[in-house]
Amino acid sequence: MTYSSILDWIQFGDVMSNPFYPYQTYNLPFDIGYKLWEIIGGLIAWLINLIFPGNGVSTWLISPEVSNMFALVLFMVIIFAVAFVVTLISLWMERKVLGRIMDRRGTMVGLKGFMQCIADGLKTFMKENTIPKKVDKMTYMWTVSLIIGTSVLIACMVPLSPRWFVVNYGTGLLVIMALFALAPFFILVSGWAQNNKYSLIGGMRAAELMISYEVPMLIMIATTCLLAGSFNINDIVNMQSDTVWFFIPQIFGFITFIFCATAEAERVPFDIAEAEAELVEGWQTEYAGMKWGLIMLADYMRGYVSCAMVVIMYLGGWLIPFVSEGVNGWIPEIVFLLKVWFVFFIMIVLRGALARVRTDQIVNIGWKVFMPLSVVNFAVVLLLKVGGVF
Amino acid sequence: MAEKKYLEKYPRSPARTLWVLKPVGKVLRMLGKTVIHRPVTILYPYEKMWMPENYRGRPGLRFDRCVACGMCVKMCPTACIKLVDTENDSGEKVRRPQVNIGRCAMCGYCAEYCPVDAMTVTPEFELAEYTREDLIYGPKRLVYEGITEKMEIHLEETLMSDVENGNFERRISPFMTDRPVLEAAKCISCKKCEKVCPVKAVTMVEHGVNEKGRPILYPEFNDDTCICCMNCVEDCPKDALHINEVL
Amino acid sequence: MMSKDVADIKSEASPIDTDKMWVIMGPQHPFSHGLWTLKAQLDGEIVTDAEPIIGYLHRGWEKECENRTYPKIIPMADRLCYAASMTYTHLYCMTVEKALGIDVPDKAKYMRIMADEVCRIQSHLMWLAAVGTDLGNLTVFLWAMREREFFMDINVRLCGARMTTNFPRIGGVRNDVDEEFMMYAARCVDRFEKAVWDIISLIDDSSTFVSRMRGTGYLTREACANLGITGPAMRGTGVDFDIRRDDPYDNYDKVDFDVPVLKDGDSYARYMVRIEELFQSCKIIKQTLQKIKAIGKNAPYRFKVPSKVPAGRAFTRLEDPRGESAMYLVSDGTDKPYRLKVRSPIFVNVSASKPLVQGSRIADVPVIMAMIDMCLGETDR
Amino acid sequence: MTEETYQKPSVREIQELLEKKFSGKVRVTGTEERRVCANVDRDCIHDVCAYIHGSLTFEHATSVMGNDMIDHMEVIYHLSNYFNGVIVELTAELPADDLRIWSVADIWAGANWHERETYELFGIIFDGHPKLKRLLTPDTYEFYPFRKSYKLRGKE
Repeated sequence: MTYSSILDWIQFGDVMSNPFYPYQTYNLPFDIGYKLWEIIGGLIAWLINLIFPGNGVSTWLISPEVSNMFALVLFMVIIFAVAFVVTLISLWMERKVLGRIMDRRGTMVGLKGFMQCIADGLKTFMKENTIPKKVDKMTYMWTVSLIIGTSVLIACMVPLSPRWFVVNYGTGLLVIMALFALAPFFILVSGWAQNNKYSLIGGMRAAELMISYEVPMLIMIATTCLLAGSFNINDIVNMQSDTVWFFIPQIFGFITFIFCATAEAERVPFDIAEAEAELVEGWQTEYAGMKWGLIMLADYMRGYVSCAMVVIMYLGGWLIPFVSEGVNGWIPEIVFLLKVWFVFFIMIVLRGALARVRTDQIVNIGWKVFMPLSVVNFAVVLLLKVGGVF
Repeated sequence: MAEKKYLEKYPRSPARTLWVLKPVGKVLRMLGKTVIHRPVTILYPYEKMWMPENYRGRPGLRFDRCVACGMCVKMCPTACIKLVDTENDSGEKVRRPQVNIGRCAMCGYCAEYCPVDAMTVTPEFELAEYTREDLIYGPKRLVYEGITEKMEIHLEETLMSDVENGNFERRISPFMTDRPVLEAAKCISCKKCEKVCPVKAVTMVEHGVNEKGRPILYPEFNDDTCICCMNCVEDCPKDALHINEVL
Repeated sequence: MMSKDVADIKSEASPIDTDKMWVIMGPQHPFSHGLWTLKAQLDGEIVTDAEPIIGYLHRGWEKECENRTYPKIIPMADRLCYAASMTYTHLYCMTVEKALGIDVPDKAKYMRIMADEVCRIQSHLMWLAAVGTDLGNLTVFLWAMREREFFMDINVRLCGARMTTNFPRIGGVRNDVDEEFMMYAARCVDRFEKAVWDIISLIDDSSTFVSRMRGTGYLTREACANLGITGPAMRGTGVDFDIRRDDPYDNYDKVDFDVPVLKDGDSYARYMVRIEELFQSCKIIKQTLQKIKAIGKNAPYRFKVPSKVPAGRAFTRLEDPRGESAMYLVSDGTDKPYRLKVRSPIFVNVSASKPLVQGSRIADVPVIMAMIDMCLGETDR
Repeated sequence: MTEETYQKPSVREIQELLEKKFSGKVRVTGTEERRVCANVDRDCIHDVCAYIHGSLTFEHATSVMGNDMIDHMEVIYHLSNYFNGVIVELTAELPADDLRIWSVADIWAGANWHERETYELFGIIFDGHPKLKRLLTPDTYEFYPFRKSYKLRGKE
């Protein structure tokens, strides 16, 4: 093959024909990453070839193996960037909507206040990285890394559409749930490591919170999976496309799951782990500056994932109602995100309207209200399934 | 019997587990209201709240009206006012009040107790400065353009004796009625009262000579020009003067 | 009902042998509205012992007064409590008037109690806002602050300052009111009586708010009276006493109002008493506005008083928004007080925080202490 | 012997009962509408307070305050009745060289902090007080700031 012009270097090939393509089906972000690399790598290869004609590096750069490797890197960046921007928009929406609810204006800096999120992020990053003297330094650092890490991981792992996913697991919902449930353990350890009584109580409360909502939540996930016949997210959504959206057969489950998701994201009615009235910032008390900023970001990422789970399990994922499947193919990602933001809006309104519950009340609610409701929900679905409706 | 507007309506039913719909409805209604109309807050540095004319911001001074009687200095609860030497428009040396805004409590006493209404309140409330020295407002800086009538605070009091006489609509200020009186036995003719009087209401009148042949001078007060600033009373070395309070 | 709950908590806590932990809440803590500390001994989540620590704001107010002439103390009395400045100024002026043995004009009395009630509403709204934040809801905070702003406007139009009003004077009040002000005040009060239902239904119709407040901070009537708790916190436990009604000062015996008393003795009862007091205050303001109008424009509102107070003693008390506040003046015949003692309600109420919070959960401590309505300016003096 | 309990004693009743029960030790100096002022010997202050609390139903101690009269000190009690709004003002005089008096904190728990405050500001020692420590001022203070002998050091 001869490379005479720049266009020869930029091949713009089909991603599926790459022999090292990691997925079975078409993946949009990978395709974007692949094409981006073909432009960037092609340009680099062309430049090197101009200076040292006929070298091996240029051809190596655009070979399918290397293209695939760099495409994977770009793919990660794209996935993270989208999750990050979605989180920032959620944050902005919370500030604006909450402000309007409270009869004030919310943030006002640039782009209707959106730039305030970025300004705040930059501010926390520019602060001094302080570590209190008497904390257990190693535990203090690695727990916060893991809390942020797991949160970012699940935020990136949420598929936005059949073509926008990281890994198409057979057990997708379970994996997300498992990673989700990891963070409270790290919060517990982090609360202990900070050598602060507020953090300690906050960490204990995070564990208490988890035992109260996790069981009903898992029952409801099992119910949905039973209804769909699969743990795979794609299958669940396809099942909703074939029949009805699952919030119709399991209306109890839907309402309960919204509350459980709120608890999962540690948002206001259930944010007992960082109850600022009695425990200053709960388990985050000793974290300052960049660490705190990242924890905040991770919190909102968890909120985003909770909403995404509600959307996947009950609101038909990326489906548009009353529209044939041909139209569905256009913008499933946008549809999915709009639904996510709608669920997040419900959470914001709950935050505006409700007060924080007490620790014994959350256990009471979890085991005496959510648990029976989820079991009733399970029974209804079981009857429907046995009766052959689904 | 008075009705109880709230207690008769609430609480109605004690057990309302997970009853969250009504507050959510309220919140959503407010959301709709503030999306359509504007929220009630104002964007402070760009928009400002309406303030009435008599708003008690920093004190203002009418330079020409002030007679440097020092009443504001005496009445200031935080002792932030003092009289300093300055020059008026025609270049004469005069004394005028200077206010340390950093200590000022905005109580408005200086305006209220000013006998000649030279001190006023002003609606100016943005007083932050970069240094403490900048917070000290000299007499020239204290002058506020556009002093209206409502910014003056008049000390309008009613005499209790007037109420008994049925003359309760008369308003007087203590600066009109209270006048210094002399206990002639204590006076040593030092003329200090004449010196400190800001309105030249004190004249020393000769009442014969003493045994050494020096003239005996007793102060006499011009009741029309006296403003009851009490400078003569306070500076009298023998406490020969006191204020006669009309009640 | 609550006492049973407390007993349950204690019995379930006792068999497990756990280390107790002292948590120091304050002085820089979101729950302490002002600078004070609550040392709480925790057994798990349950408070077993508590000790309040105050004094961070002690300015020697009473000593300072001994070096000032009588009129100069009025602006200082404003600073005792920023949320309801008018009541302390009023109290101080009443005390000096009693020592002087003079009676202020009728119009001034009505104007003072109107200003008092405006301050009461203002202070209660501030408290309502604080309850919202203590329960983790900012909406209540901002809505209550919005309502408070209208009463701030009344203050501004009345005397030219929003918070430290410096309005009552020895012998009357600072300035007269005009027609425009009275119309504005009446409109504000009418508007407020409708608007406050938004906040009430946000709290009272919400199970999260009600269940947080119901059954916490329980006290019996006898314990409450013995601990010296006064004000709405006392009337929520069943003590039927209000100085405005039972020991009337100024013209409170000539206006018609009702004293809400509830026998439940928990935080929710205290909350309800305060909310009802908002409406009663509105009623008093409306009546006083009519009375001021009836008295006429040219009536005297300020008497000229002598600058020296005859030697003697005077004791007066009034119903603060937070409780019973009293002043005791010892005068020695000069123009400066010999001794001026302030009895602040919060000073005593906060000393009762141990019996209040004992046995409840740490999450309830902000709610219980919010019902006391802390104000540190008058506590430390 | 159980004594008769008056829930709503009138000013006149209070005056008579106090002077009858503690004759010579309690001297009623003046009465007004809903106010009774009395001087009490400091030795019997606890008995008088217990009687006022128990038999006359004065459930509430409004304030306990000290007053420095230079040659002697005073402790002034204001006790309040919740049923008819009567206030009893008791004044106990202490000689300047022996500033001790019995605490009433066991009768009214609300008087606890008032007595602590009086102790730290005037140096009056309340015997039998559960915790007589400094409350408002720092523990390191070695003087009693509200005494007249302590001058303010103001500076312009």
